[in-house]
Amino acid sequence: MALPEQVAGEHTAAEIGLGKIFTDPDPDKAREFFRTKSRVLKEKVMTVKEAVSLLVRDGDYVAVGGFGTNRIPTAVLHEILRQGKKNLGLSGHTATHDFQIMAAGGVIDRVDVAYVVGLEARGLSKAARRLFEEARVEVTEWTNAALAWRYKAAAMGVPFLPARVMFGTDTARYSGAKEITCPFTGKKLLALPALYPDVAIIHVHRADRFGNAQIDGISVSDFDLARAAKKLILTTEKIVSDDFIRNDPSRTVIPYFCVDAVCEVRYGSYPGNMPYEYFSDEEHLKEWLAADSSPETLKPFLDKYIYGTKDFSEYLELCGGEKRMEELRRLEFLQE
Amino acid sequence: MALPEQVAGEHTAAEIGLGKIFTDPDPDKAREFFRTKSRVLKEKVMTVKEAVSLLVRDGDYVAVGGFGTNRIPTAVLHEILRQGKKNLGLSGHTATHDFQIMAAGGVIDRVDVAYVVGLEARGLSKAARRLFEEARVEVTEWTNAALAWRYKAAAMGVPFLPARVMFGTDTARYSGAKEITCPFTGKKLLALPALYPDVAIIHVHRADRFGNAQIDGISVSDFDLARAAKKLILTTEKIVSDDFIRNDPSRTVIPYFCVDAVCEVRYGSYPGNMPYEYFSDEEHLKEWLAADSSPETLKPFLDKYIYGTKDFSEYLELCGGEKRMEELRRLEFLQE
Amino acid sequence: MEYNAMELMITLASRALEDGSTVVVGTGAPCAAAMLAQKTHAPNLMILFEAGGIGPLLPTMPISVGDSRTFHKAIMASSMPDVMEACQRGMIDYCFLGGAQIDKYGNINSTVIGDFHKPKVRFPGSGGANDLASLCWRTMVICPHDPRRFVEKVDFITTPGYLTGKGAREAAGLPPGTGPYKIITNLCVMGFDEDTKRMKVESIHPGITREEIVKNTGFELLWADEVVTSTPPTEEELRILREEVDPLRYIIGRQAS
Amino acid sequence: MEYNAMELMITLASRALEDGSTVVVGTGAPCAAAMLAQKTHAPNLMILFEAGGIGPLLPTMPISVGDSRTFHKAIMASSMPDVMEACQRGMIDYCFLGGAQIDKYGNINSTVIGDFHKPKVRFPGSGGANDLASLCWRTMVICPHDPRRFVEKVDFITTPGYLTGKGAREAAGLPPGTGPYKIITNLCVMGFDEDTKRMKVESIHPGITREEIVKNTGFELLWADEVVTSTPPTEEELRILREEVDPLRYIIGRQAS
Repeated sequence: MALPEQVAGEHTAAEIGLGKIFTDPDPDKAREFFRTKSRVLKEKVMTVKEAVSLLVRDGDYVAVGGFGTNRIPTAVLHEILRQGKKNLGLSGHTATHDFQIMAAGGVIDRVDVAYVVGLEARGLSKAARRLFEEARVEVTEWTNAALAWRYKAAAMGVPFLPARVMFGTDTARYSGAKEITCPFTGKKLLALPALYPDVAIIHVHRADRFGNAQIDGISVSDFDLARAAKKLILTTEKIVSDDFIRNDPSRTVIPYFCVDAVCEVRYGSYPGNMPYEYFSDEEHLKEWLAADSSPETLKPFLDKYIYGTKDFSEYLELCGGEKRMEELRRLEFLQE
Repeated sequence: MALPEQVAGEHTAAEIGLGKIFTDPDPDKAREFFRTKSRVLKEKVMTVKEAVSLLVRDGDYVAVGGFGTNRIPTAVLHEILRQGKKNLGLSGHTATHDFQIMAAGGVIDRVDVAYVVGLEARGLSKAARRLFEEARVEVTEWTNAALAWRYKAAAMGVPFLPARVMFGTDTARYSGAKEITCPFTGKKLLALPALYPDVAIIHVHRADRFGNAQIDGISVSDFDLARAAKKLILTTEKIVSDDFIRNDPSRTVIPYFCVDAVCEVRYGSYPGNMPYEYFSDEEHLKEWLAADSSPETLKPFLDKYIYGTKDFSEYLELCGGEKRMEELRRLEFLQE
Repeated sequence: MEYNAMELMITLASRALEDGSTVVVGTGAPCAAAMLAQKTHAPNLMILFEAGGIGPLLPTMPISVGDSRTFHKAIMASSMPDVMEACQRGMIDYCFLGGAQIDKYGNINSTVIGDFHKPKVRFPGSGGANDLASLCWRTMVICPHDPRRFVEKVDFITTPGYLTGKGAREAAGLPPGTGPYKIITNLCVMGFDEDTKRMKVESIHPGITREEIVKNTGFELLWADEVVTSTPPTEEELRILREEVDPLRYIIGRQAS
Repeated sequence: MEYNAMELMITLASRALEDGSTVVVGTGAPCAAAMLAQKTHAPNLMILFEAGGIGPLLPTMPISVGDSRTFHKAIMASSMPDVMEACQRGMIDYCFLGGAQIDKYGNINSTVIGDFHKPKVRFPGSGGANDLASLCWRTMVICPHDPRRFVEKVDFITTPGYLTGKGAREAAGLPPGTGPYKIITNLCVMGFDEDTKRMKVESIHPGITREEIVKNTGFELLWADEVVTSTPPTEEELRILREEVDPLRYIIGRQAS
């Protein structure tokens, strides 16, 4: 994109949406894909290694469920690094520790940004910042709600949804949105293109072997994300019986026909928080942020925790294993 | 509306949306209303009589939750008749027994139609049909999904949502929809105007005294309807403690700040089905359909069951009281 | 083995449903057809109801498409928008409709007979029919065959068939690749001609003549090059239908026309 | 009674929140301000978090706006779209923001310093800030007061203030009646001039001079006709803040600038 040097705030409607749209919002192309997606109620249980190998291809556009350090599918993110995937696109919908992992691994080359590089009040990841400051990723700007609604558009099977945010800002200028006029009221609206990720990865509290899944607490944007995604990898704290799901179908958030892989990963959101299970490990996240400060400190850190481990359970052991998890369970239940 | 006699299917895009839009889709007018709506966590428990008297004004546009003969707020519908409300508008989003009651009472003068006058496989209500055949109501046509999405647009705070239904049909012609072009794909889309009802009435399984409500089983369109409505009357099988809601906030479907009245009405969906509670009373519904056949049969029926009863509990007694309810409970749990 | 017209229609409809596919059904014959399919050749058929029930283990025939049965031991008790959006997303293969009138392109009227503003007869309207027929890949119709129903021109197009012929759906704005698939009546099974998108008789039920079909159809039908005789229900199909699907004969006890 | 700048800022922010209103907060000072308001003059203040927590009984300060604390014993554990749509619908009165740069119209930069495509510094981006400032009725900002932050021109408008002045938000397409309300710093409290929508000093903290404020602001400020002295925290406010809201001094132990 050859853009003139930006002058903040000084732009016309025609200058909204100069950013690239990384995924095709065409609902008919998506329909052709979904037409062929399996609807069979079949067992999809596999290891994280198998799921990543089978479902994440170089160049895929990836979206991650949860909220940065809360209910995140850490095991799959590690495995993406371990398998050396490359040229991935990423939806930066409050992507904090998840973005930090992907950035550290150098696996992404384009990103839709709502919130990245920061870990909220914990500070900024220097490794993640370097990606931008060294111009190693293509960037399109959005907002949290905009990305949430882009998932919703895809989940609904329409090419866009209208919204009332972003007007007048450089966020809109560097986004992929377009200004439209409401046919009923004549009001200006911002059209947000549907976002159909190639792969979504979501961690849940429990799922059956087919992928029917329950989430306790806030669902963030995962109701829509699960439906928007062409392929969906679930990690779950626990695989439950078929009957468990069918005995309370009101609790199902994700139906099996959205799901391509079900991986049982106890403590799968670690070092993130898993509501009603365990709290975030703030000390380990501090270690991450410190390691991020330079390429020299990052490499041995990644070698130790990700590239040098066989799988997520080895990582958990390095981080203190069951003893640490028990501490985090107590923290979650305010027992300290 | 002076329309030429319709020629089925032969119409151009310009002829889409000849029907009247009964409610203002302007989100800024709705915002001004919602700005003043109370956010205080205060007790809203009252009788059905009080709720209808306080919240339903002549001329209001009303929308009913549930699905026709399933989880419907029968007590409020009866009370609307008893209080002689008039010139109401109605959203006919699978309005079956609910429509039948409103039609019988002659309280409506305009209706957005997706599904009315029928009671699904049970047959058609002649009283309801007479409203149309004698041109006593203004009518705009929609579909179930279109009305569901019109609620969703209002719940989202946008003046319209795009959809891919109704094209090429007389349903679109006599709807209030408009054709638009997708700014990203160039595809034709149907714009559905936001529907903000003046009053919505929803029956739920349980709510606290503030209006935080849970629904078991399918929610139909009530998640969106509760948010779209300017005023909301809840009837509930049971009022639960504040703690009951807060102990499992994942189960809340409707937050208190949408709600204006909470009325405890045990068996409140009767003669409709209440999932996990009691099944529909097919015999009483047959009685209704038979009574509907002529004004002469309808009048004594309504006098007996609605105008002649003080409240819903008297109606339940006329219909067999606890004994009949127990039979319907057994039916619900397949114990016959 | 003896069977009635409704049993034949349900059986023929069930056979049209592929294993591993998804179907939105209503009450009555469509639901019976889907249940029969699950219990015969299509154990992996996934049933949805437009009000929100997804993948129930149906204990009995539902009375309403939103009653408790429609999400009995379901994989999810969801919502109408969720189900309709699955259709719009392209995840749903089949839907079933009925109607008061149908024309040679499969356009259906379930709204009014006569003038829209002061109709001679008012019917319920679209309900979810227009949505499902717009969005699901294949629309199935089960209905009685008579000349008042199969008409040259419907009074009101509630629900889109092929509108005015090939390409008309796409030109109007409907998702490509969708449309009516099979029309199953008490006389025959009809599909649609690839070139004209007009209704075409594919199989005639045992004991029915071409003349009867013509007499009961208000428009000119096309006929497949090889019109075959509809294969009657097998003994096994009838047993399952009568003993497991509809033991109280709610549906199969009805008149088919 | 002694108090630090952060305690003062939190107290002033809390007082700006009307009882019976709704507020979307983040972690840190905004959350502390909302909690303090609930425990003092605004028991009916309803707190939401953008990730989905609605009306929690906050047991401790959240670390993330999506962590377990944000829906601890809440009235609803909902979703991001549900909360954002409540904002868009007009149900949410206040939101709180921070930012790396802010200009005289209250426009905020939290995206980049330098060129967008190869920035000198990359910040997180909007997150939900743009959404909340676009949709909530009143935007509050709590931030340190220094000339690198209060600049004539922000490098990038991440989040809309009054853009270029009166009427600019509405002209751009934002919902009418919204915009920045109070900017609370370690030096003063600022509102916005009704005619120009430029930042205007309303109250100065005890012990702070006009000169200090001017020196620390990179643009020309307006001054209210009667600039008052900010009312310090009462003993009761400080007690609640220190003992109940933030007993571990996570927030009030921080440097305010």
